[in-house]
Amino acid sequence: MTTLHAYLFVAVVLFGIGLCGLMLRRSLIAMLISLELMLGAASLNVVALTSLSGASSSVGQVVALILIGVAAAEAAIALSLFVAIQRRAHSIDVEDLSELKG
Amino acid sequence: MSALHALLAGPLGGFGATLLVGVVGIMGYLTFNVLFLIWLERKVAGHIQRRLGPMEVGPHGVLQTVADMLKLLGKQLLTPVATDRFVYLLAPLLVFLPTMCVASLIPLGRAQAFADMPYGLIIIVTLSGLTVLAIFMAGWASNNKYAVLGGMRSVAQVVAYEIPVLLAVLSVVLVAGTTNLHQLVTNPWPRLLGVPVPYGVVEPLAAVIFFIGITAETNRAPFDIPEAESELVGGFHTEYSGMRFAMFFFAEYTNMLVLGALGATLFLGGFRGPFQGAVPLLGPVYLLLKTYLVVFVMMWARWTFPRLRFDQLMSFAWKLLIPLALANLVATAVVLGVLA
Amino acid sequence: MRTHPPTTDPLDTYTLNMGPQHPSTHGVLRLLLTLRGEEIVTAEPVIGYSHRAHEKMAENRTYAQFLPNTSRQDYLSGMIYNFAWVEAVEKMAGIPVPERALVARVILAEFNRIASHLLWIGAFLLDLGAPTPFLYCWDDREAILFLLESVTGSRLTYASGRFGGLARDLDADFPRRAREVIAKLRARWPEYDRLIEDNVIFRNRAIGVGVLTRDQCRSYGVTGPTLRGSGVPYDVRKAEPYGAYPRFEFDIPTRPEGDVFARYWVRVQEMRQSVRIIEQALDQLPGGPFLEPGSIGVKKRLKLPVGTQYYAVESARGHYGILLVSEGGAEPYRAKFRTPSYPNLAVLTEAMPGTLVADAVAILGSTDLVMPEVDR
Amino acid sequence: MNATGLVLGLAAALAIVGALLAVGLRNILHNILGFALSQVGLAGLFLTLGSDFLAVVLILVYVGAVAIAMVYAVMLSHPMDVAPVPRSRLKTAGAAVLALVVAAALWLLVRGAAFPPPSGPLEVLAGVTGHRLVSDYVLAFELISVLLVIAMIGAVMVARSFHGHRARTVGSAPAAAGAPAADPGVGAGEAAR
Repeated sequence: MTTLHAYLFVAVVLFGIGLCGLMLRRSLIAMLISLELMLGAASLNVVALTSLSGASSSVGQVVALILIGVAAAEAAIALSLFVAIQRRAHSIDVEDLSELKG
Repeated sequence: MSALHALLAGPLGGFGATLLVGVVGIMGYLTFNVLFLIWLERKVAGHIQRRLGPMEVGPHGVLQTVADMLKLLGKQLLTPVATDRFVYLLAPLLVFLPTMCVASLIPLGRAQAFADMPYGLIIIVTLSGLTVLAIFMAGWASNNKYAVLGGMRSVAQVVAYEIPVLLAVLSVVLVAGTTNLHQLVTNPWPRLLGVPVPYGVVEPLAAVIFFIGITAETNRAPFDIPEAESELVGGFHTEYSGMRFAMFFFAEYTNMLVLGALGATLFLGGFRGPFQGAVPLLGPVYLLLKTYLVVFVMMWARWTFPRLRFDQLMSFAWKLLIPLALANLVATAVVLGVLA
Repeated sequence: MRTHPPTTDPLDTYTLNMGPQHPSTHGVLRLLLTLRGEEIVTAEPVIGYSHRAHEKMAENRTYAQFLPNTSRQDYLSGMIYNFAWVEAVEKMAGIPVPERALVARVILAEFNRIASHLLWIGAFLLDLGAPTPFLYCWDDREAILFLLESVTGSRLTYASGRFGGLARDLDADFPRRAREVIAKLRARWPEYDRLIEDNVIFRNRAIGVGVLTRDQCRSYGVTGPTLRGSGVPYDVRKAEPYGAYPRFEFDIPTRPEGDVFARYWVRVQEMRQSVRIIEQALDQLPGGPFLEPGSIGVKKRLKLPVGTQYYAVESARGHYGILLVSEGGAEPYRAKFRTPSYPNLAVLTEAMPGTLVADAVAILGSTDLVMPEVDR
Repeated sequence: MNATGLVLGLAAALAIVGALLAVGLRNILHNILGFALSQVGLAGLFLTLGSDFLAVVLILVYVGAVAIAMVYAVMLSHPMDVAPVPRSRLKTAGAAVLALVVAAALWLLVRGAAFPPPSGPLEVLAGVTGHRLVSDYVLAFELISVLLVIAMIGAVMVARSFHGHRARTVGSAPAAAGAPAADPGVGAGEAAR
């Protein structure tokens, strides 16, 4: 296993954990955490690949920075949405929310 | 130091030895300074309030803090029943960590390896924002409403005041052209009317904003609302006793010292001073003097002003400090562009 | 923090027990706050933690024996309470009081009022997070306490009134020492103004916070500086003059805003008026006996005529009234004390909702409560 | 094992353990702390790749801002004293198996792929990256800034949409040193930082 593979393995594990959490958890915030973990795995992948293989590494840096920016924007919107949902439905449990359709 | 270095270099290797010596040295240096700082605070408070402050333990009470530490060491450690035990115990340890890391990055003199980092300034700003997580952990794990309120206030406050601090630091970075703290000090200073002056002179607004920001980040009065004892009893450390409380207390003063040193480095020229080139040992002395100047002003403010209210504090940051800091940054950029 | 209207939705709110052991409830008050975030939805004072049954004690003691109890109702302006009891009994029994004792009582009571207000300023600023004025005020207060101690022998809980005069005369040196204390106070006032009143943080914490309207004050029976801070110029010393007060010139400072700052300002101005009164009294201090010769001292069993009588004075906190019912015995049949802090506390339920926790502390501090006086 | 390998192992362990804590624990605050730990580990991994600037930014954004915004969202939305509903074992097992299958598939995919060796020496100076951001990738950079601004405004609007129009005036203090009493958007503004 090369060093690159080690990074990729960590990324895959992180992605798997995130995916598991996304399916398992019912709290919207916990789901957001899982999503962010998966995004982190993706940026680790990009940085590792560009640093240790092929293209110029600063491209990977740029992509990772953009990923972080997008993830931050997403987190901001999502968290404010959760607060708004909580105010209306008094719960941010997805199972409660599905019962309150319409 | 070099003999010790040689002794340690055998089993640990050069880098490990430097690390060990550096960490031990910085810990010792910080501990000594914090003990002195607490004594100084009491003396400053005393004299501002027309009294003497501690006078009994040692000459002019210099050993009072040591006596208090011993007392706190002997006190029973109470853990309330319904705490989130692991987080509750972790928080007082964690609150130290970022400050210690920041402390090692501040250049004391010309020959300090740690401080010569390419993004030293950014790392410092990043790390100093992490203390708040530990404070929040403490407040939340205590399972006490006052503590939670204090923790929440602390988070909101630090988040709000980090931005103006960052912007003020950025203005200095623009002028200096480097984020390496060591270079920031040793690089030729900007010239005003042909005289080299520290950055604080060319960036006075940034200096003031930075000062207000670090006062808020260290939870010092008049921004001490996270622990406001008249409202929240003790805020986030209400449920901590004995040595655990002392850890928070110590961390506050360490933070104050470190951020004061950062301010001195950024705006007052750090370890540079007359004859420092010839006598390198003067470097740390100059830095300490400048640090204590900053810290003294913080103490002076604490013992003079009442406390702000939470919403006033927030609107002060968001509506006044951040726009001002932004305007200052843009103005700096424009002036530099015109001069270049 | 203030954008949302208060709701009592149980999911949105939680309760916070402030006290009875809290640094700024000034004694053993417990405030049951319902909060939404940091905003107060309802505030409910819970009292009774220092109830000592003073009224019941009065029924079981002779009039003289009850004397020491009076200053323990309000330990901060005990002199005024002590004299109130003495004067109530004198009025009912028709005991004559010599001129010198009347004027001396005014001097001592006004000094006590200043001491009480000084302590209040210090404690109030401590509530707002400024520890330094506290020590400044206590320094000044200490000078007054020394002065009062030299006359009465005690520092806080005075029992120097006697039916028909005073327990001890003001000594020959007293006027000089009193003027010294006044000079010290006068010298400090500009400093307080710069340190507190002109401070931008203090002004922001105090102006517009905890507004009590005139009508709210009236319906709750609020009196004292708290009422005068809401623009009602009611002062027992002017409204129903007692003792030697009619012969002195002084103003009743009022302010229409009814906020925390108004209450602060009124108290500060009141201290200056008190100094004015003391100076006039020192100038006019007559000679003669301090206790009516041959009058009923403490040793004899004093019996009051059958009847009911109400006597009121202006304490440092407001209208303090004593209702005495006598059936002709050596002990009162009933003694009811109308203490000013009780209604001043009750009105907080109106002033607090909609403010923040920090404001609650400021408002609580601004009303100058003394809990033993509320509970009695 | 050399120093880089040691750091790599430590950082990977931190990242994975943190992620497990973030997903596995029942207490939402513990999840957030685990998430912060995981991001610290991830930053360590970036460090071993020579991307120190990226590592710093990661900590600044994720631990310093996103984790704290999450804490705030929890404070504003989770009732603290409600006991968690017991988890169904079947569901847990199902999710774990499914995630394991996906991860295994991905790993097989990655293992099978042939990666070319690095085209040149590792040049990861922040200066180069910064230069690229404002030259070659300026469009992406600007898009990100616009996105962040929109996200911030959106977050403020969403978070205040329920009660914001009923602004209260009772007891609000007059202007403080040029700053009036209350800022309605403050909470959401922080979240969007």
